Amino acid sequence: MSVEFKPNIICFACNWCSYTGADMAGTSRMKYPATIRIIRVPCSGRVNPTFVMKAYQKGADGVLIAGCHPGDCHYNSGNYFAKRRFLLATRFMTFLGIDEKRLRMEWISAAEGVKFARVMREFSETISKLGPNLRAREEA
Amino acid sequence: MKKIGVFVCWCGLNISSTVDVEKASEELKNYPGVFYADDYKYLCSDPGQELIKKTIVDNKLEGIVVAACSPNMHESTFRAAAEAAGLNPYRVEITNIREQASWVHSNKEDATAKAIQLIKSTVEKVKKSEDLFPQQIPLTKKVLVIGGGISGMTVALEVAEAGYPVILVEKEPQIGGNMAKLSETFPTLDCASCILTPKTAEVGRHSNITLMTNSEVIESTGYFGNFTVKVKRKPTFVDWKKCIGCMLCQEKCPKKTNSDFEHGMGKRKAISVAFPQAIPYRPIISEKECIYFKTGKCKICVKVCPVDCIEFEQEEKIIEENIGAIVVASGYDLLPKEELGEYGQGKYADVIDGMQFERIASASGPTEGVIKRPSDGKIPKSIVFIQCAGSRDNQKGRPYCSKICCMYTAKHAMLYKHQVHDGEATIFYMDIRAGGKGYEEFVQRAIEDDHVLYLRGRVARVYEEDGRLVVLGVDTLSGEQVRIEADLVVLATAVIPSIGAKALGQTLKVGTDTYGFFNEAHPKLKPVESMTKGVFLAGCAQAPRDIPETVSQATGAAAKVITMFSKNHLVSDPQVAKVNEKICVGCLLCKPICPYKAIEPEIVEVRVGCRAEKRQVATINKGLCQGCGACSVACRSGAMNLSGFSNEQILEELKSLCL
Amino acid sequence: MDKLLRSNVSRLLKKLSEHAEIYAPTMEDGVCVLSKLVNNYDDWTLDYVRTTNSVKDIFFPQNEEIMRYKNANNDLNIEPPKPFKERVAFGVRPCDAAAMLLLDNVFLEGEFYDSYYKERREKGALITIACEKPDQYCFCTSFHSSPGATEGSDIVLYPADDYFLVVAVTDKGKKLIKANAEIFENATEKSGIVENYKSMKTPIGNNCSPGELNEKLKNEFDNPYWKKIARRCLGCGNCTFVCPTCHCFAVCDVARGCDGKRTRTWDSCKFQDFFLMAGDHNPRPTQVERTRQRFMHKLNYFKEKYDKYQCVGCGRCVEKCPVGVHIADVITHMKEEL
Amino acid sequence: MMNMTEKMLEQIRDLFEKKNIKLFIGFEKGFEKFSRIPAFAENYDEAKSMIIDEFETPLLAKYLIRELGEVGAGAVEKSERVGILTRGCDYLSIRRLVVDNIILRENLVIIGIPCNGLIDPKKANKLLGEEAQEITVDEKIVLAKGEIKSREINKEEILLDRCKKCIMSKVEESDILLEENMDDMEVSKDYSAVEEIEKLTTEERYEFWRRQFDRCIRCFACRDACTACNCRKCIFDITEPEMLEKTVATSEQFMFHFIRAFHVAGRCTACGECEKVCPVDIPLGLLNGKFKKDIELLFDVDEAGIPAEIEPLGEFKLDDPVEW
Repeated sequence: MSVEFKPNIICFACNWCSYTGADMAGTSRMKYPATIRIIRVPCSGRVNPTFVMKAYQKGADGVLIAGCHPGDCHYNSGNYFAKRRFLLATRFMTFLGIDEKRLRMEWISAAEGVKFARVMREFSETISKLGPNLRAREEA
Repeated sequence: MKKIGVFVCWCGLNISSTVDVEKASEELKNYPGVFYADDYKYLCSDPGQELIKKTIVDNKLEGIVVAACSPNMHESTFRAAAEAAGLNPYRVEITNIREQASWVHSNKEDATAKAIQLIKSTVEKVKKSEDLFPQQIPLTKKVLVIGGGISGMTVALEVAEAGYPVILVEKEPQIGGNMAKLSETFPTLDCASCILTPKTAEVGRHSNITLMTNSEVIESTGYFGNFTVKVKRKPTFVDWKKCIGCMLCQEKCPKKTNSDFEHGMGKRKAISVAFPQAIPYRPIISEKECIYFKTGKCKICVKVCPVDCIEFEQEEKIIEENIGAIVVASGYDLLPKEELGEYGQGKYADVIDGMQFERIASASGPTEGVIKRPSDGKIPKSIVFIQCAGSRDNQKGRPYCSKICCMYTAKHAMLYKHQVHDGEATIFYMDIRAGGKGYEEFVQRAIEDDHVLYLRGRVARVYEEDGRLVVLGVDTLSGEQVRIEADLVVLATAVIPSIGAKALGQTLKVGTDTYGFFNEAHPKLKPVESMTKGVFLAGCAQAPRDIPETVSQATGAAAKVITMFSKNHLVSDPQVAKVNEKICVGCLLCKPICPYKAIEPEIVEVRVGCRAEKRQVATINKGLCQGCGACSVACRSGAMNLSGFSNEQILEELKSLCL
Repeated sequence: MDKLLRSNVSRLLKKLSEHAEIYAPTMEDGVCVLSKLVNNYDDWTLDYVRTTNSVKDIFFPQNEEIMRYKNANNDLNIEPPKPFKERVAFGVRPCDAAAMLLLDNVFLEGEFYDSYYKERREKGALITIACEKPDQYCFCTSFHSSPGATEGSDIVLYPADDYFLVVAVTDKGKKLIKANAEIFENATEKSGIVENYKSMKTPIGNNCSPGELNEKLKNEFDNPYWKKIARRCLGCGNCTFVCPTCHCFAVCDVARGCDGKRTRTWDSCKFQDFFLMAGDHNPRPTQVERTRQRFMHKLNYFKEKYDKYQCVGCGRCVEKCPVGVHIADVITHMKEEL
Repeated sequence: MMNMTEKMLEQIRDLFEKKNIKLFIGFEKGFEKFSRIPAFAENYDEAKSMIIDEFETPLLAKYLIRELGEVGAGAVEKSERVGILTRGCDYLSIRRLVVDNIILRENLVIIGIPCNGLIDPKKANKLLGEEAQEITVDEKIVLAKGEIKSREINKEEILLDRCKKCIMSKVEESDILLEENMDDMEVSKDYSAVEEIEKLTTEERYEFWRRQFDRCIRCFACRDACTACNCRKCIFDITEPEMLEKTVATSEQFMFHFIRAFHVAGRCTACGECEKVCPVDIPLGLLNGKFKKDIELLFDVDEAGIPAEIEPLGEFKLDDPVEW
């Protein structure tokens, strides 16, 4: 892939754990590529798989959903439902032909700023290697 | 098109160092929908807020985007400012360009480009925002305190004194917690039970406090101001109302067993009370130990009991309470020494931990305060104390400092030297942390007056050699290896959350960190609140701390509860779910998703064309709904939406981020 | 009269593709679709009765960009669409070609014409192949057309054992043959091949011909028959989108940040919101009005305006409607009843 | 089979006389020879044209939404009842509507009839090469006579797609049962078609679906034939927020088929109507089959086609699989 390809990665971060984890990564001045754009959602259970397909359609190269560890969800069961939905949605998107490495789900708690930065670096690296996502993407 | 104002904050150098703030506000000036764009040094300062208020009023703005630090920090500040200027607070959105842009990226050009894109996407989100108005919810003015240690009792007393009913739940049969087990307390060396028993007595007789010992919280539903909690009272097999506390049963009971209260240092009877000053001073039968439960014979306690209050067939009871606030004061436990391989993994009787030493040194303890070796009961000639046993140790997954061991180990050494003047007390330490009031002077006194030998270095191994314990360590100051033979070794093991704290957290839906201590809402600014509204934290449940700090934190938590109860009703967050009744078909796919059971079917009259039609639709109990939004994904036609994070808002944000 | 060997067809298509896009019937997963041949010019097939999508797809595509706009800091500039390329549709059936004439009435006649459609029509050529074997759904003869009809086509090929008899209908067709004269040969035998195609009967034959139905339908507005068939109609857009003569469309703007484009896409009178007006008023709220509207338009209103029924008897709606609500059923029923 | 029709007509006359039902929904002969189309009778003599035979019929449950759901507020209160002819697959669709609170079960009179597989005339015509004029069925062999040719065909070959993987051949619960099923359709679960696509590489899969979806003309027949799609106002008809744009571009087609498959995931009763009504024959059964296969595999549901009180995506287990 040409060096200057900058992936466009959308991250849905749950407000109570992962978004605060992202803030924690910020306060401890950890670095990760500027290719990640974070959308704050109240809970990982709020993320509709249709949003992920919409992201691919509108030009995202990778989508990452960060939620609380199972059992820690502020709303008790949001991440369990998210897990079920994306267990099915990931397999279905792969079935449709979208590369499964382009969607990733991670449990990141409010205290895991280190993990947040590491996951962001890893994911941005994987997507840069994969190149732009042209599948199910809108024509200009 | 809405008139939106964009304010980009410099945050001193925090943002402006890696995000070109001027370029951002310049570029936003002519973005469609943006009427006013500006940047300012410190938006969260008063002049900054005034600037926002003035701009809203002068230009009659309909939406505000503040590009600054994390919403968790100042969202409420800027929303309050907008409200003061007459704009609905939920028309204000924050773009996080500090923690999630300037601080995490080094390349200025990339960071600025990303910041501008983030601000544009927030502008799109604000375009789709609506006016939201908080709800008023009724409130039950009764607090549930979990944990009867010093922190739980302090909270209970403070809130009870303020006139509100308190329910104090303690899993042990008596209150007092770990403090009741201590001999003396640092730095004043005054006896623990002397300063504790007045408190436990007061709690015992306070009219506003309902004591539920030997009980656990098993279920908690509802939300802040309206919790419904189920407490399981384990059977004590003694009818405490009839019992007069003569303790004849404890005297006559033939069966002896290990006492948990004594941490294995002493015995107790099958029917017994943990310690003499226990509140409530009532005995409890240990089902595992009692002969009658095992063989069906004995029943001596029934014979001797003057008021016949032994009830072998007593069942556990589930009590349901309506609660307004919950305070978690579940306290701490010590890391079991079995986990410390290098110190003999609990094989050697004379290698004990701090709490066991407290019991030996305590006047009401098994040895009536005389420090003896647990193995043969002799007075030890030399004791070695090992600090940071399991704490500050990355391999064992506990890098944190347990904070209280330096002080109580110095106290132990001092108590030993007061009893055995010619005894040798050696303390292996890494760094002495004596930061409290009078703490440093206390340690100096131990060194100078009581000649306690402080050796700076870690102990490599402890093993037994012909009846005596050998401690191999190093003295980093002199650089030599050290080999000391000792009669007794005391490990200052790590402070860990009390057993069952993680499970309690999941019952109350309060997060715990990687070590199992409860997560506070904000480490510096909200130490006594948990992430769940209405659930507060006090004492070691949140992190290791000493008694003065615990009491001050407990008083803080009590103050929070009292302020919450001072109002007649609560104001709820309006960012909750909302049903579009024109579209909802009443299929109720959303209902099983809601963790708060806030969704119920209802028959409504809806006008369709020229006739009214009866339809079943889903309705939301705005008080119960906490706004997680999981139901809106289950809704196929999009009838169920979440105000504040609606489908439209998220889609617009997503689209503008992908351009 | 010219002749075109079957073996030369790919050569002809290749030659025509130099300056025109070639559309031909191709088999895709068992479905015959009129699709653009890109480089493989013998990908076309002949064993089909009719292609699923009609030739309307080429001149009035389902999805068309009308214009693009860019809105850089408050000054708006509009870009017209890129000019259309020449197009040649090979393997069209006579009924589809006739349908194009009906669309011409709608889009080209009268004071205003549709510029996009007009340009595509002028730059398009229809090479029709007469039907060798009409199936049980065809009823082109009911609309005074036939498996060998020439209306609407530029060139008609009449299949005979290993060659096609070529009839140039329009001067565009003649020009096309002249330009590629080397591929065609002149045909000697005139043994009435063309005539027997023109006189060939379809299984349904003429009993679907509407005759003077449009007069009778005038006062059939609230005939209970409409309610009966509308009750089983699922309300999908299947019949309207496969029909070669349906021409309703919706124009909508697709915004992308500050720029965007205006597109025109097919719409169907069977959809719930086709007639939805501002203020939530819907003159045709239930399926009864919509079904009645669909057939009254084809058999009554169109006839009054253009003196032609808006149906060519291609049989697609008969084949594709899952619940049997189609024009053949309506005509046969109405003829009996009235 | 003939006596079945008489038995049915008897029941219908009796139901109408006793004023038990205001409407009866069954089948009658269609325009072509062997097509069976839905028929609605509001009194006995309108029902005389109704027949029962072994030829392919559309599912009737979808009409209950209009007849009982919206208009008659049948979802909410007891109203005049509607009679419906029901085979096993119809029953699954009816149960889908009842579980989704679109109609009340007590507003229905279910007349159960036995079924051991329906014949698809289109497949017979294809095998014959021309339109069959006469099709006679006895046990496992079908004789199809056209004008020129006639052939004996094994019934398995021209069974309707859904009958090949029939989930429920006997009507589980009905008000009136015309006849008990002779033998059960022993059919094993077969996801071979889905597995075939799964074996392809990601590029091949995308190419396959892009080719299928490029043929889609967005006529919504699949949505309008599906009983699991029973919303009052479909999300595709809602313009604010616009989940699906009107333009028919490849990315919009992927969006449309993704959203529809996701909306019926775990709720689809594998009736195959969507695949049957598609004018361009897109193998939609594969999409719903993939979700059904995964649900049964991941959440150990033994038959995802039978509507459960709570749909699989409406609940969770603590030990749901974790790996991706």
